[in-house]
Amino acid sequence: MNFDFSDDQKLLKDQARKFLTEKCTSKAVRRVLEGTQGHDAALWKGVAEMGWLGTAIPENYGGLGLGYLELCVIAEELGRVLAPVPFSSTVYLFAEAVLAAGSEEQKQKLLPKIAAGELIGTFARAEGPGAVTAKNIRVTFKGGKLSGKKIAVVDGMDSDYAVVLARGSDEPGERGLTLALVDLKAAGVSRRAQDSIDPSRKHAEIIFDNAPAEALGKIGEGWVTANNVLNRAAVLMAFEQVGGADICLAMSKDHAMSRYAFGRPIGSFQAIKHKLADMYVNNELARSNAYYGAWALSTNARELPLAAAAARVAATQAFDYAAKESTQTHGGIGFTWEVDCHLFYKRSRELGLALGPQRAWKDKLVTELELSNAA
Amino acid sequence: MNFDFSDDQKLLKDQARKFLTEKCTSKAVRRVLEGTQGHDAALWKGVAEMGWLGTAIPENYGGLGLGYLELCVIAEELGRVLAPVPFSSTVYLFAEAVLAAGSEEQKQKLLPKIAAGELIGTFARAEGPGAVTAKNIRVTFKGGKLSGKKIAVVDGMDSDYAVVLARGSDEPGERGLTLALVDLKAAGVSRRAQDSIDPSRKHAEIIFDNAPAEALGKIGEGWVTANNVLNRAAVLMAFEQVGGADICLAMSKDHAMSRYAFGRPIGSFQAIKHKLADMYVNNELARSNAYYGAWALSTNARELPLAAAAARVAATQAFDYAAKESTQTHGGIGFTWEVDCHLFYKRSRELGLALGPQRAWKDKLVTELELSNAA
Amino acid sequence: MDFEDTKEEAAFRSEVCAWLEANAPSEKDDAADFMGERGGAGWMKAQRAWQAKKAKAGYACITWPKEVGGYGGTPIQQVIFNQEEGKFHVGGNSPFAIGLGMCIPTLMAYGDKESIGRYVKPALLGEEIWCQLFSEPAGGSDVAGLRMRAEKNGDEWIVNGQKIWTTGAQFSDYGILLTRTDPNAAKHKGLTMFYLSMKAPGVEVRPIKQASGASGFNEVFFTDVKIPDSQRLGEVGQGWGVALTTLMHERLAVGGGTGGSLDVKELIALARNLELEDGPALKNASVRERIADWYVRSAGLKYTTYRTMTALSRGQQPGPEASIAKIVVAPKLQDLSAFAMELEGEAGALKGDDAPMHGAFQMGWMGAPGLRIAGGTDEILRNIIAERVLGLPPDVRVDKDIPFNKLPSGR
Amino acid sequence: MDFEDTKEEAAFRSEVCAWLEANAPSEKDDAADFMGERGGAGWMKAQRAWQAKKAKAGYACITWPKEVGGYGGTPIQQVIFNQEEGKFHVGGNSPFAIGLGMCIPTLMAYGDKESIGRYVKPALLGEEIWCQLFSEPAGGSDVAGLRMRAEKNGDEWIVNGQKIWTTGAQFSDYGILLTRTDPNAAKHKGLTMFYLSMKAPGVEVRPIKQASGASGFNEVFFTDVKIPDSQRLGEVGQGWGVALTTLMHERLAVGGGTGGSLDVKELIALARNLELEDGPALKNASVRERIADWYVRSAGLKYTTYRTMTALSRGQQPGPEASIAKIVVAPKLQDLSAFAMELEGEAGALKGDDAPMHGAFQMGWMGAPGLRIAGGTDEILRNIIAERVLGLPPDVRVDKDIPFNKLPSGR
Repeated sequence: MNFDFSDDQKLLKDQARKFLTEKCTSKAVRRVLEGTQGHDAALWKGVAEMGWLGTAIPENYGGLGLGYLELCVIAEELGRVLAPVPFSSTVYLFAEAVLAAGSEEQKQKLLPKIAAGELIGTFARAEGPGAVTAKNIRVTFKGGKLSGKKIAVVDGMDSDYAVVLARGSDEPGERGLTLALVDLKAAGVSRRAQDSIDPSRKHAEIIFDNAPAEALGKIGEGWVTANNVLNRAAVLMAFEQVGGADICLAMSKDHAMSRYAFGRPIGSFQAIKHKLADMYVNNELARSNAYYGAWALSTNARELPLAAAAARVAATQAFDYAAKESTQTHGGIGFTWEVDCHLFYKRSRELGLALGPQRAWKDKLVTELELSNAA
Repeated sequence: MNFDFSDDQKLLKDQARKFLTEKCTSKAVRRVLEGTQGHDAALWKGVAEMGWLGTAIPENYGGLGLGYLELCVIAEELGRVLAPVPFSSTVYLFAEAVLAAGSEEQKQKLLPKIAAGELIGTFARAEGPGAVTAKNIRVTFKGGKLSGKKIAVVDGMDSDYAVVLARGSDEPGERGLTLALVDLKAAGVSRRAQDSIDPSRKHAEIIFDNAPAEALGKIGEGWVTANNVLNRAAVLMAFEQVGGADICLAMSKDHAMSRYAFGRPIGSFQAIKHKLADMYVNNELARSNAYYGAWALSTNARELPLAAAAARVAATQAFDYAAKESTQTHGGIGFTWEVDCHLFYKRSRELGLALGPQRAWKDKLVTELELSNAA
Repeated sequence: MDFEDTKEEAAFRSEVCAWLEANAPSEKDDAADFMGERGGAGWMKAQRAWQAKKAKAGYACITWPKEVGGYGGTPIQQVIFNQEEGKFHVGGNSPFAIGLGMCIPTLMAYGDKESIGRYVKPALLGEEIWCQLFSEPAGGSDVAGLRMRAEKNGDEWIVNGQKIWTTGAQFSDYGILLTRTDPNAAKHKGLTMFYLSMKAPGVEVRPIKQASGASGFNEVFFTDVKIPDSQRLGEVGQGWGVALTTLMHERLAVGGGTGGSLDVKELIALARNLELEDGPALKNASVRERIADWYVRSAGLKYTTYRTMTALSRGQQPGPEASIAKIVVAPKLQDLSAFAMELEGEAGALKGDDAPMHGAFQMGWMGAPGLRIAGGTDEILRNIIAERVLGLPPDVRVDKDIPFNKLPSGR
Repeated sequence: MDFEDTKEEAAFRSEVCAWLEANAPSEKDDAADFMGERGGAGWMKAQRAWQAKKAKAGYACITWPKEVGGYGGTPIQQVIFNQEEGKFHVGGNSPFAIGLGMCIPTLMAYGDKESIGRYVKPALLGEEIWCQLFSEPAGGSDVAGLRMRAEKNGDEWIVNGQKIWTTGAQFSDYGILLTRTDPNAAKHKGLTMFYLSMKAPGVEVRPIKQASGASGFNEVFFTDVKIPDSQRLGEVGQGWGVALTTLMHERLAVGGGTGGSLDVKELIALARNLELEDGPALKNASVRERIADWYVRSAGLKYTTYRTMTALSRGQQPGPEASIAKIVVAPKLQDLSAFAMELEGEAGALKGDDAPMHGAFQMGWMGAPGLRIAGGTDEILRNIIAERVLGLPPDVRVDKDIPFNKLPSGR
């Protein structure tokens, strides 16, 4: 049984923690949260210099070709510090889409830039409130032109390129969908920043008006590829969520030890004790599900869809609970602006929605169980 | 604002409590639970002598004609002591069905006997696991003959008569259903006792093989009448459930005050305190919903379906939680046979299923909200 | 059992309705100002004007005796007035509530003739606003853990320290202030209550920015603030007893269904217009189940309030059931809002007009953590229900009979 | 990251498989007896025979040193053996687990040469069965609150009192017994540990009937039972320290995913065959959501165990994550069973073959309350996680440094 990260991977984790503790304080997060900048440019540069952007990109495309377990440990560290950089949009989603469906030419053109930190990319899916289903995708991709509107695109304002889920043929439902690669600085693309519940990750509405674009992968394979990419991103995002949840627990614990009421540390009261014990249990279960997802991701196992959904659901639930109850544990100061609780409260919800809500993942999970008959 | 029971009704409640405290100890409940008798005959006789069976039956049919608020206070008291008598089957369901749909002749024939305690009746709906829907009713009622099988009929072995939901015509769905009144001692009726999770309320499988029966109400109105009867029974049952939930809280409180651990009464630990506080909150919310149901029942308000569903759901949730956490509060002895916790644990689940599970009532509730657009 | 008024109640209600019809500002005139920013000039002017009108008619504090400007009425009459007033565009969220609900009653109970003569009327008329200065950074759930020092100096007291979570301090004229006058006495024994002018030298009010970005509360800093001994309420060292009078009133005030504005009705409205993976959200079994779960809690609270009003109407003390509102409402608001955001999907991460229903659920979700804490945390409220309602034994107290300055404080 | 054995583990596993193939009783012979009634003659004979075989091959207690009949192996080797043994029809739920897991290790730590020489081997060979006698009516979660009195009389002790929740007492030959030898000493200081023969005069075993009707536990009554001082384990008054050694082992034992037998897989099987109001249960959004919720908890536990085994495999101490199993499994069993009964509708109130799947969910629901309590209640387990894993401060202790007989006991 070898169900843990290797010593090398743990070493990488320690390096990442050292780097981020120094370069990504909550001050840095607040600068983006309170400012108009879409991300922390200096930190982004540093992350690129550390080579993290190319962690899972093969060497022949300018990456380090280390693999996905390495990317998972970095994701957890980024999640612990709420790193305000377009890492997940660029690496988990955009780069994964290019790797999964891109032509040799597209890979050569885009991946080295990503690895070098010269290209920010994102993935545009939703067009309105409610579920994203094959039949409610209205953005069209015809004759090399993209038209329609996408909303809540994470890091949409800062991105150079986007992969867009669009209707590429008249085929009905899923078979009509295609992924389109579009240069967001090209003519026919207009963007508007949208207020987010977590302004440390900026969102955008993007309107395409006959914007020049090219297909990413085969026409009609958009839906399948998009779901594959989402599964891969879900595992990586789960590590960010677990990282965030662990910090919420650590903050709660520190406060419970140092805050006195009725002549005792509040951590000596069962109401607080049991709350934190529940946080701990959720976090451990989420971590274990994330590990399984990491294994499936790194080995391209056929269990990936199930593992990804489980990792996503467990991590979302753990982070939601930890973030809201950490605020509760802090009492009055917990909902003030100057204490960091709200940074995690906001991020927990935002990450919980970014790749689609729990509901959709739970439905996928059960569908996988029905097929595999596992469980 | 006059949203409470009257002094007379409270007086009736006190009398009922005095009578039942004496006549219905947990010993009495255990005699039925552990024995083969379907109910406590002596208690049943006493209940009849108190006139409770005829509480809501009009005087011209041998009842007291007091009304439903009076029946509600009696129901709560019966629930507190887990009275092992076929009261709900006979009064909430059978008598209500006869009152709602019976012909003058049927009323004259049956209601006085019920009021006098000379007739036990029940209501047979389910035919198998899963939901009871119009389309899965297979028992047929044709040419005065009843054929097919009903299961989990509460008090089915002890009942003299049953109202049976059956397919009375070839009309599809709901319009094909009719209520049939059948003498369970007649030829063509065979019964078998079924093991129940709460043997203090016995269940039966009843097989009809061309058993003579008569229609109760118009052909094709069976489904509508059945649901109306269920709504009325749900309010009354909610009072039994609230009564049971209150006893669970009281038992938990007594134990938490007298049981010492670590040199303190366990009721001084927040884990126990907060558990009991949650019980209290659930019970109060359930009580208030039940009161609203009582008002709707006693005034035949058009809000009855919504009020009944809300009373049913809140009472079921409150009793479930109180019963299982009362066992937990009692610790080891809580799951021994000799301590009463399990009597309530078993009854809570049985009552929660007897009129159909929460799920079905929640669905009705939301349907009513959609119509009324209230909430 | 019914929802009708008694004959007397009906008479009072129609009297009130008639008066409101005649006197309540209509939408045309300054009613609009009630919708303005809380604390803003227009809003304050409108509030003061309306308060004065009510006071002159005797409706400002209905349960107060006539002699002090009340109506000499019953609690149920107050409820009836509130119900009818609520039908008019006169705002609510009144800046006088804390003063008239908590501070002035305390003053009337412990103040001398002069103070009562001087302060009750202007407060009643809305000319002077009061706030309550109890909570401190070191004393939140444990109010008696406060440290603000008041030292006797001749016939006045010198006060230094900080208060926090003070609602309305920014526009208050006076406040009642709980201080520690003897750090060597046991925690609850070394406290003394005063009232003071918020304009006194050395008093500085700073708004607190909340996680939501809003600022509903203040910090108030005290530097060598002088308070004449004549402004002491109750005996020296008896401040905790005085404070309990005040807090008893607060529980009632906060207990009311705060934050109940966003509920099942809004969730249904949202679900009506959303498509999920398997069709219309309102047809989704999981959505329907949640709606039902939250509906029975909201309905349960609503009818619990009716039971309380019935008790009042019958001249009885309302039962403990009154204490459960906030513990039901606050977590429900948080869960319901989060669930609504899940239904909205990616768009749920947006705020304001970019989100469905102008971001109502995002706002509710941001406000919920504060609601779960302000005026008694979920945990404290459970303690209160367990101890005061169910009569369970108190937790072990290690902070009794020890000099306050000897208590472990983690500092 | 993978799920493979190391080279050494693989070697050990094939050694074990080969041995099991050659020695494990097949379904033909007495394997059937393993399915028989627990404690029944056939079951006991089969258990003893299999235990003896394992012991002679050194597999009975793999982590024990060779000198005392162990294998001198590692924890992960024990895990591997259990995995492979589990594939054969050899029962499990072994009557020797408590003796070899808790009692004998305690004896080996505190017993004298003679006792160790006398008792270890027969226990290992399954010839003698041991039980653990700690819990009492007055000492459940608070084990140290026990009252069983042992009084010195010459070189023997006279024991009177009652033990409860004793697993296997009905077929045990010996037991380790925690007693109070000095009621005037503080609670944890007046205890002394002994071992004794369950056949000794004055020892009476009575089965406890549980709410489910089953009898898994016993009460054991002691009337003037004589125990020679030579059977004392550890010093007089040091019994609590000895007990902690034993209990440490218990936590590990019980920690394993007890009751995990009824889970999501069975719920799916049920849902496949049920029709709800809106169609097939497995298509109902609310059912699917519940399945997913419970699946991620079960899967989380499964992979947590893998992490623990990985730590063992790497020769590290397993982390605290090992302590969460029961607190997840027990409430899940209760909720999942109740939910399944809701799906079954009216038929859910039936039991045994009248209910779907032979009443599996009704059985799970009846067993869950016991599982939430036995071997540490949900509440005690949360305390343990909070204090031992997270390092939060202990609750206020009022039962320290006070003579035991002066402690409030509610009696």
